[in-house]
Amino acid sequence: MDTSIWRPILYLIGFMAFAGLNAAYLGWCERKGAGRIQRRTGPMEVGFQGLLQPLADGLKLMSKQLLVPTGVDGILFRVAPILAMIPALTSFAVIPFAGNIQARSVELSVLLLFALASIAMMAILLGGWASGNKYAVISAARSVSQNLAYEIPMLVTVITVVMITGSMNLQDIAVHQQGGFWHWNIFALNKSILMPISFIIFFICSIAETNRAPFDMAEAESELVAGFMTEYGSMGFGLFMMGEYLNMVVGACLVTILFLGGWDCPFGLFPGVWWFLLKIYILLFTVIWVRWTFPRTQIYKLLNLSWKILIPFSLVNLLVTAAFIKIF
Amino acid sequence: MTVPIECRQDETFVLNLGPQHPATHGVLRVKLTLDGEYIVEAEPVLGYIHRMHEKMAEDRNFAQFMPNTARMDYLHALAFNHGYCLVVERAAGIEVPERAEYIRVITVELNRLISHILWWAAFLLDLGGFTPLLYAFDDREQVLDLLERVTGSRLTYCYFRFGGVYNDIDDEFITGTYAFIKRLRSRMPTQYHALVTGNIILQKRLKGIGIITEEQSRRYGCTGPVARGSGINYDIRKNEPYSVYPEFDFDVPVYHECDSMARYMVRMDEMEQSMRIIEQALDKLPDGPVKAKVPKILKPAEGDYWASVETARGNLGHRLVCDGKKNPYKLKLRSPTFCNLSCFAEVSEGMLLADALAFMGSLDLVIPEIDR
Amino acid sequence: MSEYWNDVIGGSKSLLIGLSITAREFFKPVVTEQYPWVVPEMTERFRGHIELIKDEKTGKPKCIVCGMCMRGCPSGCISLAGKKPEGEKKKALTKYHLDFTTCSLCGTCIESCNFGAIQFSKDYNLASTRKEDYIFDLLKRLEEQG
Amino acid sequence: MSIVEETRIALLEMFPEFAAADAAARAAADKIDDEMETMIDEMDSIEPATEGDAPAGGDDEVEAAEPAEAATEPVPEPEEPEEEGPRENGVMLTDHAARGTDIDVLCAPDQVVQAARIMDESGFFLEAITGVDWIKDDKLEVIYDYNQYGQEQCRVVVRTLIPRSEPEIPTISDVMPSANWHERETHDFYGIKFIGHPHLIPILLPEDADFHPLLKDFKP
Repeated sequence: MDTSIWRPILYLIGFMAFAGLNAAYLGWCERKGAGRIQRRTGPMEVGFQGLLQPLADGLKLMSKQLLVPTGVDGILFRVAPILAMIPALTSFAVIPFAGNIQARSVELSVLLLFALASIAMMAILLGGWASGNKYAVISAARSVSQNLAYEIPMLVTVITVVMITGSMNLQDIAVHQQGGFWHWNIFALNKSILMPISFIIFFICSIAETNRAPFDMAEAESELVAGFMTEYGSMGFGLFMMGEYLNMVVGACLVTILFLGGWDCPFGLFPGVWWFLLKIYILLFTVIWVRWTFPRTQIYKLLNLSWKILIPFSLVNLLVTAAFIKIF
Repeated sequence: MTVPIECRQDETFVLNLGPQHPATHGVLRVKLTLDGEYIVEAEPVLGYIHRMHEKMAEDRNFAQFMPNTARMDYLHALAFNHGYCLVVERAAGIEVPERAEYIRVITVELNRLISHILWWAAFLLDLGGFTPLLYAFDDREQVLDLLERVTGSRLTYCYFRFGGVYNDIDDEFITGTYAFIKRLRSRMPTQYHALVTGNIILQKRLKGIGIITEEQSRRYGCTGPVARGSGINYDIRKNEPYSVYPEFDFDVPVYHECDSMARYMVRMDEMEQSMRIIEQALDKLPDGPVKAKVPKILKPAEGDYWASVETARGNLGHRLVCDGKKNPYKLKLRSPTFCNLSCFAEVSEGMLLADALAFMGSLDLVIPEIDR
Repeated sequence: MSEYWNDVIGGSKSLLIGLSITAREFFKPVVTEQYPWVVPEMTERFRGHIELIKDEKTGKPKCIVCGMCMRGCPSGCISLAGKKPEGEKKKALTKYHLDFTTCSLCGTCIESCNFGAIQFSKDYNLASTRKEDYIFDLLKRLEEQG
Repeated sequence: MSIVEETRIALLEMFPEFAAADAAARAAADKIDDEMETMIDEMDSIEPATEGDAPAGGDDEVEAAEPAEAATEPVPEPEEPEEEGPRENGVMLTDHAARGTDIDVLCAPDQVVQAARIMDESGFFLEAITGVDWIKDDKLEVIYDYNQYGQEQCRVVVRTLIPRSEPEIPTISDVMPSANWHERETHDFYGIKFIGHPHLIPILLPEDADFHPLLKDFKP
């Protein structure tokens, strides 16, 4: 790996651009996707097929004043949206898009990603708390309990993967799965027959972790108005939205690397970054698809799902995998 | 109810849900005292869209009050038309031609159908499902087009007249209605039941939530789908038949679970029954005039009269007190949701905020009708 | 325990069914009308605001200034005036104002008109920021229509 | 026995003087409803005489109500404007097709609680409470509509007259919780004070409203 100072910087700029484009255009994709599912057209007016809509929205948000209501904690209120955005951006530094496209290969990159994901949750907590709004405070409380419940099955599932590959480096994990879809962790039935289920568990958890519907209790517009974002306008709101989409992208990248073989082609042909992008966009589309299909869960039902179904299943999977590794 | 908002000794806090809140479908305000997310006390505060229709009735003559009736329940405006017509016809002794009665039933049932469809859509929106709303609007739009053909308006109909209806229906309306029923029947199992009713998330959110027992339902005077979801077989169309309803074969869906899911199922089944009524009415539609000869200025005899109709939300009663003059001496509107909502405070006690909103959605509130 | 497995397996199945339905809808054509580009046609009975009808023979409004519409209106939004031109028997309409801000489109005026002199117009896309724009001078409108 | 008949007998409990006579009449012979009506009318005339034997009433309010009833009784008589003459307290059957109601009860203001209790015990629910302002007679009429969920139709109207200058009437909200809101609404519109109501603040009118729009002398 090249250790010159320019390489990470160039890569970072590239990833920033990638992240920025994703944050803007995932919103467009979501609106178009929702429109098609609901048999509407979605945005059509600004540019061809509404392609310039994100730009227009961004301009509108930026031209607005960031209102800081009286009675809020000024510093936290301003910091929270930035805090929602930064960890997601930082995460891209360690994600390997292909064998040679990675800003920095960190040995404990899996751990780093989860640490950063927890900071994103802190942003919601702080934003909700600092707003001094009752809806926002309820939302913050919900968000914390939800994240606590979901990180356990998520981490247990990751431990399973780490046990199989024997590394906590995302690059190594992806390399370990090269050579066709039968090598992917999702189909690693020789390691543990429950791997497809742990893929589903991990995917559900990553949706819950990013506060996406049907697990968007923190936002819950019909109950909590807009949850932690109630008091935010202009780019404060914009950053939260971008942070949400970026977290989605990071989640999709993680799922791809941990379970779907990273940049590997299903049939062993032309592995490369395009396979990686294809996989994450399929996953992102699924997330959007899920959001526009289901009603919202209720917070306690969600905790039930986590504690009664996801955690037992992931623990069983962990034990089975450990047994398989020990025996074979 | 009387505890001041400040200086609470316990850990509770007051949350003002509304008057502008996405889940209250209008301008209902609910003062919630919460302990965490648990509701300690709920007090609905009404009157934000109160327009004193009863006073307006006293100032106008009988026919002039007609447009007001549509402005109360904007989702089932024709039933309010119907209820008011019934009470005035009862007072003035007006006979309605049979064809007019059939047209009334057809349009009222179509209106009930879209009222339930829109309730379903809005309820799913409360629960965070957005897509069903658009599917429902797709269907609703078909009916609105049909009703626009005959009544001329799309939401606040003023179609009924004393002794009949404003104008006749045409063949295109009849074929269009048959086509719509066929279409809705084909969409019902997928877009409605498979996508939503069978969904595990919805089932988990509604089952066992918001239980109104049969006794509570009676003590609070609940009617309509709320009562029928509590196991009470009560439908004005059957219990106190009016118009030509006795001539149709339809069932009153009753569920005994008493929870939000039961009320949901009652409404879903009622849509099917409404379609049955419409089909039968269209099949049997007699020929004849659609409006009886009625003097322009009515002067009913002294006395008081009551007439009830079944709206999509329950028993709508009109009490008309006449003193022999050309305007009502007193018109009392008994709106169904006013009574249905009154049980909210008792039932929602101890519920979670999210559940309480699901429960509130299942009551099918139309605020202008509560506030009148 | 069986309930638990029912929830897990039946629940997952219901979710998959839901996803399959929305996926099918995804590939169906859109049903919405692109309003400013596609303008809907109003039905025959559509109730816009009222307008006067011209008498084809004389070219004047059919209205005979009886004032029944004015008296029948529940909200009192019609005001009209007429005077007898010299040498004619009938009154001629000189003013017909509709205060559309209070009109509820009930059709009582049209019903009460025994001469078929007013009808619903088909105008629906009315928008303005000023209240005065909704006090329509229907006589002028009739003249403008030609 | 039809539900209308059962309810009528239950309601007669409020008027013990008729109840005794009614029971006697029923025991004597099976009469059709119309004749019952005439019987009641006859009983009306002998009401003061039978006032003494009021033992049957299941409630202590009966005793309290009796003197009040007797006291208020003569007052409305000369003032009632209805052409069929003044109506006296009692239970009356009405034609459902013509009126929309089946039983019409006129009682003294104090008796409404007892009426509500009887209705509650018979499984009725409260449909509405409203008032009517008879400004010419200087009276306010309070009307309670009861209905039941049974398949047979039976709608009961309980009405009472209170003086306009002192519009007070006991609350029935502790018997029927649904009356809570209906009474608040009636208080809003007519200014009728429901004695003992737990929370008599405006419900539909603004919180600070001190006017009662449905009174006939209300000027906006």
